[in-house]
Amino acid sequence: MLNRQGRPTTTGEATSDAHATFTGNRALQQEEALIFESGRYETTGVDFDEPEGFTPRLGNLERKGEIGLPGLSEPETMRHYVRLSQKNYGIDTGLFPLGSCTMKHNARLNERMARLPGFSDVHPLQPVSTVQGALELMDELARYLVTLTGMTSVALSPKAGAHGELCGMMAIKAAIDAKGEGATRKVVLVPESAHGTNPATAALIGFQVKSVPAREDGWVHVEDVKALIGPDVAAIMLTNPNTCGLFEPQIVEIAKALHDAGAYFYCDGANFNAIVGKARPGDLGVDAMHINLHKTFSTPHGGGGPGSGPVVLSQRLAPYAPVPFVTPGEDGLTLVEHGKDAGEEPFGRITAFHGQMGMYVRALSYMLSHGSDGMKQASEDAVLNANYIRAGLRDLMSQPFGDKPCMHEALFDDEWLKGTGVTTLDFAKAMIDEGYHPMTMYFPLVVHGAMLIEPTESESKSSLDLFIAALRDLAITAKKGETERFTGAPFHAPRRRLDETRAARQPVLKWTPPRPMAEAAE
Amino acid sequence: MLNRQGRPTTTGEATSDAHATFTGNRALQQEEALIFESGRYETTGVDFDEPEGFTPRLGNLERKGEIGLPGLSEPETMRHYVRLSQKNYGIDTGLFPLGSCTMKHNARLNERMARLPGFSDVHPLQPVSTVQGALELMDELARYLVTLTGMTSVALSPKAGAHGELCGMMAIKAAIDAKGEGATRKVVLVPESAHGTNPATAALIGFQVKSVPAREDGWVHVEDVKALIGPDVAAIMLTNPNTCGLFEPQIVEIAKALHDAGAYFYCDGANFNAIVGKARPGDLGVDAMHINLHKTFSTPHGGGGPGSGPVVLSQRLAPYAPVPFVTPGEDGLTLVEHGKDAGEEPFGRITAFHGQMGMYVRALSYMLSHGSDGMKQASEDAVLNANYIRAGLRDLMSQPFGDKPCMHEALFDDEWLKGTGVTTLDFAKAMIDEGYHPMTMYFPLVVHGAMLIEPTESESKSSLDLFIAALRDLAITAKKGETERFTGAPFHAPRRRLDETRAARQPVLKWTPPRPMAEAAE
Amino acid sequence: MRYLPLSPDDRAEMLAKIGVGHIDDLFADVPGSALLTEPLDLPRRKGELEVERILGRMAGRSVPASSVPFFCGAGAYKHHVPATVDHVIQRSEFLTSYTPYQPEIAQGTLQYLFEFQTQVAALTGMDVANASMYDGSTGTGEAVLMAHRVTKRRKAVLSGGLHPHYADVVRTLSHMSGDAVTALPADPRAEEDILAAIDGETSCVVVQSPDVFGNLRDLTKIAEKAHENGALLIAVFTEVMSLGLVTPPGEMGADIVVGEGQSIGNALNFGGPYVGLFAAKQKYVRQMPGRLCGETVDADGKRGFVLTLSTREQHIRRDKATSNICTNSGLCCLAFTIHMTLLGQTGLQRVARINHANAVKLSERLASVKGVDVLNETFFNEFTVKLAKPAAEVVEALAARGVLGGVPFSRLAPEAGLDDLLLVASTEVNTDEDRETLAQALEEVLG
Amino acid sequence: MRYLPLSPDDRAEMLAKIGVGHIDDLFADVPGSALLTEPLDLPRRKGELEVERILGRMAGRSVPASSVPFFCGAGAYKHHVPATVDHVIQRSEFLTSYTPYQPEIAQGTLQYLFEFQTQVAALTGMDVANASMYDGSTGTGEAVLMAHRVTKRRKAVLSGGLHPHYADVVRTLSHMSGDAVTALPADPRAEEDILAAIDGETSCVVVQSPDVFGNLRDLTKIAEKAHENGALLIAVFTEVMSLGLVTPPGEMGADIVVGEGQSIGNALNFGGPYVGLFAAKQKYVRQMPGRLCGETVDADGKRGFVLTLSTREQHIRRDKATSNICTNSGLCCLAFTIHMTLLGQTGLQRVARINHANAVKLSERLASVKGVDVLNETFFNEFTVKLAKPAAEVVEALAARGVLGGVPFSRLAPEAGLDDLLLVASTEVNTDEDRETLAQALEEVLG
Ligand SMILES: Cc1ncc(COP(=O)(O)O)c(C=O)c1O
Ligand SMILES: Cc1ncc(COP(=O)(O)O)c(C=O)c1O
Repeated sequence: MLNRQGRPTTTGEATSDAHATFTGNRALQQEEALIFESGRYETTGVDFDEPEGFTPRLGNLERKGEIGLPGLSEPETMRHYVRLSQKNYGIDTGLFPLGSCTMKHNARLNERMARLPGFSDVHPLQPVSTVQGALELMDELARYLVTLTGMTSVALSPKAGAHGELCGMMAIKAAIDAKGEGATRKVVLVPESAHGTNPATAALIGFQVKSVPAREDGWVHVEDVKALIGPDVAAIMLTNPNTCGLFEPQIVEIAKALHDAGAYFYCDGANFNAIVGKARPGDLGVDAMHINLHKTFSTPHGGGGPGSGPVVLSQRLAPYAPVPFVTPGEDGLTLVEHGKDAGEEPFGRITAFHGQMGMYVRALSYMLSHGSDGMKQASEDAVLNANYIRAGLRDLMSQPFGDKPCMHEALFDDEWLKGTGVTTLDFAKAMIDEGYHPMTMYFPLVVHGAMLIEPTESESKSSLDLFIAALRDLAITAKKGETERFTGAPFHAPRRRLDETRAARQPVLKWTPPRPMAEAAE
Repeated sequence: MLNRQGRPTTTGEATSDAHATFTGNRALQQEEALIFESGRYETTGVDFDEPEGFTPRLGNLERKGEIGLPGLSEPETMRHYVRLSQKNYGIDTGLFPLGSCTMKHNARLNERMARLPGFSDVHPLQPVSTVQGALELMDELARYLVTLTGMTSVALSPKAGAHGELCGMMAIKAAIDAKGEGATRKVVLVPESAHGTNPATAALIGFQVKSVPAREDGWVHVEDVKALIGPDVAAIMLTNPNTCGLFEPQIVEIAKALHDAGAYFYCDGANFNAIVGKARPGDLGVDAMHINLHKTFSTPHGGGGPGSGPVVLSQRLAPYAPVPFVTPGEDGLTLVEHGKDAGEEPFGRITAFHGQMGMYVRALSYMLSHGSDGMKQASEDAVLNANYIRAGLRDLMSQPFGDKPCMHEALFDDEWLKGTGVTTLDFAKAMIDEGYHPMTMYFPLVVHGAMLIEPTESESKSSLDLFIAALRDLAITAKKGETERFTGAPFHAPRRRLDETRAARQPVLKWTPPRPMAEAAE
Repeated sequence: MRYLPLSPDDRAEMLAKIGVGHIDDLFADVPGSALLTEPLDLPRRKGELEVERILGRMAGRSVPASSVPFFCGAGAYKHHVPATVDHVIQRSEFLTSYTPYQPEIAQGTLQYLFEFQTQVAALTGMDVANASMYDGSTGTGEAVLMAHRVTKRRKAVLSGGLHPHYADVVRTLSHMSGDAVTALPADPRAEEDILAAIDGETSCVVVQSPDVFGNLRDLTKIAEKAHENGALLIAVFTEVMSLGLVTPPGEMGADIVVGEGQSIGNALNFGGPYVGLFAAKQKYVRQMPGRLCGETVDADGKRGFVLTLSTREQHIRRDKATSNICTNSGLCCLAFTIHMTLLGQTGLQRVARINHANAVKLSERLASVKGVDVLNETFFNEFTVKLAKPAAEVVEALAARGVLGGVPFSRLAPEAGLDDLLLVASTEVNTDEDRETLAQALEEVLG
Repeated sequence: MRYLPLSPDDRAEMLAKIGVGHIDDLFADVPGSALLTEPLDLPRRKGELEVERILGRMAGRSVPASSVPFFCGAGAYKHHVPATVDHVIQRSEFLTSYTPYQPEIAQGTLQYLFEFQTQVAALTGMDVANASMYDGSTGTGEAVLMAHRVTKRRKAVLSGGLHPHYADVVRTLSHMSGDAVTALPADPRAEEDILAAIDGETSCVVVQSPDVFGNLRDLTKIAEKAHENGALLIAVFTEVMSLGLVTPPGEMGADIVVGEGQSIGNALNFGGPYVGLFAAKQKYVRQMPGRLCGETVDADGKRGFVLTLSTREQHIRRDKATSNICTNSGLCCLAFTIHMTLLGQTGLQRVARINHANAVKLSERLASVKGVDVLNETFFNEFTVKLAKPAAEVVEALAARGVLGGVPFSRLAPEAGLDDLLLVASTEVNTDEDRETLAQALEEVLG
């Protein structure tokens, strides 16, 4: 795709390229202009006939003038997006060990199932008699989630993990309000190592966040929690397995301490993939936990979404679940969409319609495929793979909490890089050249230069073996002080390191014509 | 994908790489082992339960021992093939000006239509009452083809262009046999510039091939044909527009000369894309012509196939069309599958079942989308685009037949490269680095160092502008005698130039274990 | 199991390498009593064929929109999406990628987000747009919170034309965060005096156009009044296709524009996933929720794109963040931007005109049915009819006749006392025959 | 028009650059009378939505195999193909690429062809395999021509168990090229004495196993007799899945093995496109038709793949080529090789056993139906039953009952006088319920 001048738009010169080309392309690696540079206002890639014979009913609100949206013909559109795709890394193209994100295999069966017209081509407000299949799917998904977690019920509608957190914390707030303690219980405890969404969520609905300090063993200690508990505490938001990749051994005691004090236990379930079929949050004292269907149950991350974050609830919180939900009705299943029909005390509504149906189908397709046995095996393999990487690197790289088994992700810090002139960021960028997506960097915040590696169960042993060998080679090179491989990296990616400071200093957030569009278009 | 040793399999060292990596990968460009190196006999990526409770009926013919087919899990399989795909160039990724191949846009609408269960999930031998939709599609396609070509009928079943040639030549042979001239009419005239399938086809069914000499204007002259015509001549196989990208101006006279002598005119219709809606072969005296649905009507080339090569027939040849064909029956449409039902004199059968249904659907979807007006416009644009390239390069590159308009492809020779040390092959490989698929090289054979450039109507003007600019830059560099950019090219592709001689001298046509598989698998 | 590459031998070897004897040694921190020893009580693994059968059978129990004359809208619309869109979004490099945190190998995602932001800004007539919210309703909730931050006030005024689900989302959020909401009553004829509800404590006025009843609303005066009072105007839409034909909120003074983008590129999906569009005036950019993609250069000076201004976001700002959103609607943005690129303004305007024309024709035909009263003066592709019988019953009766005839307003707001109102939408997928079928079925049902 | 990027302005500009005034100036060589001035009498352009409607309506007039109990085979089989296969073959880089004539940017295609060739060789038990033919039937025709070249004789002997379409293809080709064919009569019980038909002039014996009636044939003796007489044994199969369970022809002395690969990776498609598998002994490789992919190294010494031995082919050898084939079944090979990689031998054998088990169960159930006589001693997933009524009528009656019950042999060979024979296939897609439905429907129809 080109701009109207017939040249790809780049603002600089390729300097690192021994065999520079005229087009800027490098064989299969193509430069690609923006659609605003290559498209035209008159062009359209869809064919419809102009409608005729009607009297507009727009009043005086008809849009005038150019909208500013160029179009491309279909062949140009296809090429544009295919080329863009080729600048991306995905699970399908290589190991994607992004800790906390569970980048597991996205089966195409699930994509196909989600596109069955009975799921994809139904409107959320069709009469319920005409969407029984869709409701059955939601009901079945709910049954699976409740069984796998050992909880009482589930609110399906949250749109992603953070939205699930919001939903769960709202349920907790509703329960507290119902007990008349709304005015006093204002504090939510959040460990320092928590994901940013936890404090952000609590703050969003007016809670005050108090940190539970990090300990050098990577665990939350019940005595630290107890020290913070008081009549002002509404809940704790605790991730388990935690963001350091460890299972919280005192989780049951922590839950008990909270419950004894009239507070609730919100569990961030982003790391559920480590324990599906191995342990049930319901047995651990959890009151609410979101499940990222886009992590544990393999719905694709899609470059940032969409996700789905159902929240399972304990008996204590179940009555406050928001609308809508599915229940058996007189003729098959029905939907409760309003508080007054609920018979319970739903705290309200958190989204239009019924949540992420497309993701529900994919997740259920995953669950049916794996079955109870396969899901257990998947969790075991995820944990095994992470520990195998840990074992393969532990002599070269430093573990912040000592040499102990992890769950589904292995955490290293940058202690071992001290004095080498190589940072965690440099190391990550050098991994790109080797054909790997970097691990999660600098998270959790409590670990210096954190490198959080989550291979998932989808990787084969031979894939891990090469990954370990490549990381060992990099580590040895770094320790030798040969920094060039790191500080200049990546050398082979579609772009070299990008200037983030410049982007933030004078934000350019959309394309604007360099000079009046009319001129530019010759 | 790796082999069992956890290393990608390469037999050499990357020497041209300034920032060589441990894995051999270069960021998004990944090395990929063969499945025989990465897979295992015990692994399978499909789940089925073992069947039980049956008594085999295999007699003494049960297969024993290893078959030698490793399997991969589904995530490994996906990654393997996605990575392989990333080593390929396609229309969707860039300009693909392969002359004679008509690499036009492949609309995804057509893919979707071909997958409608009523077309893709029907068996060729279901009762005709249960496949009326499939027959209707074939009938409608036939109607379009007959209308577009102005011929009498069409045999749909040929599986590709060459198979269409075979079908058409068989019809001619059958017609000759029917006239009792089978023993005498043994010669088929084929211009030197013809595609290899033409002489190969004629020879396959026992015709003797006589060459019509090439003329310096790129045209076949009626007097040359007349000079060769005799009672031994069965037919001519003439490509029009011809393989030099020119319309044969004397085609009507040539046809007449043949008909007058009792011979037939087979037209190779590979280049039909230049004239759809502009001229009808039926008006030019053609007796049989195959149509490559995978060229003119955009069914995807798919890395070499499948194609579809329906043959349109004149009144003279129509009675000899092979089975099967669709005709109106008592209850809707029916299929004539055997000579005895035909009422005509079908020459036989050239394939099992009814031909390339999947391609028929795509082609009809293309035709419906374009309509009569759009198909005409497409041909005009194809011709316009080719001439635009010709005009953009004619001052730098030499045209073998002088500076005259071409049809849908522009032909250059290597006269202009003389003395530069750069060959057509080198030039083509340098185009790869610039992000282009090379044009067709060294075809037609009658043109020295031929470069046959067919952009198709799917390219935008701005795409052509950059292409022309890039080729001009290359041409100027070549003329300056700066050969390195050419003789070493490609530098940026997944592989540098491959040793074809070595491949042919000691052919390695399948993978064999380096040592007994059992050992290798640790 | 087809998705799990490890063999039993692999597992044994790997455990040995790790230095433990049994897989459960790695689960040693799980309290003993909680460690499950048996698989849970759910069915065991199934092959593809079986899964296809089970889910195929389930899907077969719903009536797809394409299979019947279809007129449901109310915030989710049936449009035709070109085949290219669904093909491209399934490409591995898009589908299986993550949020573009490593920009060097995510330029594909980043560039389309940049294009998406530009398209949304142009459509809405606003300065800047973000890289999406979950959907229109949650985006509206976020917009209200943003207005609170900007104005440092905490009282929102909601128009009675706002989609009741959207209003519920705002109400729930406000209730939880202790903020005030003044929601005007449902307003089918666009008669409300919203100006009167704006005062010096108002943080924002939230007005939808086309409103939930289909009426087009001129926002100019509301913007003026809001601005006079130091409040923001939040303009909401649930049908983005309307922006092809209707004056954009940015030209009427809106400070924040938020809406549902599903109509472009995305299927009905029984309500999700959809894509929330969110745009604002430049001066408020640092108070916006969600991700922003910005232009920059790489070490070689080549143009590239990165996520930027992330100091607004939860992963940096934690409890001070502008929102808790993390995962958004990535792939739905991609679908949106591909479809929009195919359309271009020429295609968008044409399809929008077809929508409008079809709705006008339908309104005229329905007006001739006894017992049907069309309420709207103005509309885009959806309008409200008053029926002689309760709309919910009528819709059921139509469904029994194989027509999905619209959405009863009572389905959205049972307490509004407007049981006789039916929202009817008509898009480019409807034919004359569809409209006639609906009209005749209504004649039967109401007759 | 959505597929055509040029605008009217572009066209005018380009004509000017070329130096002509009108597009028809470029068509000056077309004889004036033949140049069309008006568009042909066909409908004008249509949008996607319209095309979907037209073709959707057409498709709706056929009965898909998956929608009913389904037992048709006779050379085309309904199997379950994993979703991964159809996804991957649609990737742009595979779908929209050409024959890999530029190997540096076609290693994806070349590597899968190399893997495909290796898989086919292993399956058939042969030394080498090519990169595909159009289908099994045309491949069989090519195999006969190849045998003629190798033996320098021109008389083929065809078994009466050969699929009649395949026999027709060979007969047509031989008739045209003036070669002789001895075709034995249809042989439902595998009783023919094919050895007697082989003599010193025979170029090849063509035997199918499982034959068209489903019988498994031991080829060992035929190979011996053929070789004694200087002839080749061509072994044919129409159900490649059988090779998971049945002794491969390579182990029984076949010189050329050719067959239909549709069952692995490819849909029924009403008969095409399919994929012809073609394998031979090493010593005949230079007489093989079709493309061959071979291993080599690049200028940096890295392993790579190229098309090789092309001096056999038409584009080099012209009228001396081993075949006229050019375009083959590329993408169907890809589907084949992906599906085969997913299966691996473990999966292949298991699915083959399920096929066999289902067919055995079906044969036993049908044997209990009055008026049904199972003819086969041995079979894989298909067998022949003799019915008390003409099979064509029975099949129609079954179809009317919503069962696609098999293929009447008379459909393939009306002149064979075997109107009471029905070929019945059962694969992994059939359930116990399907089989019971067929049996009961047959009871009704025959009762
Ligand atoms: C530990 C943790 N909690 C919460 C979230 C938020 O989930 P989502 O992105 O689905 O909103 C994430 C996602 O990255 C996470 O890793
Ligand atoms: C001029 C010409 N004739 C015939 C053919 C053969 O067509 P196919 O490859 O479909 O067999 C081709 C294909 O390349 C061609 O270019």
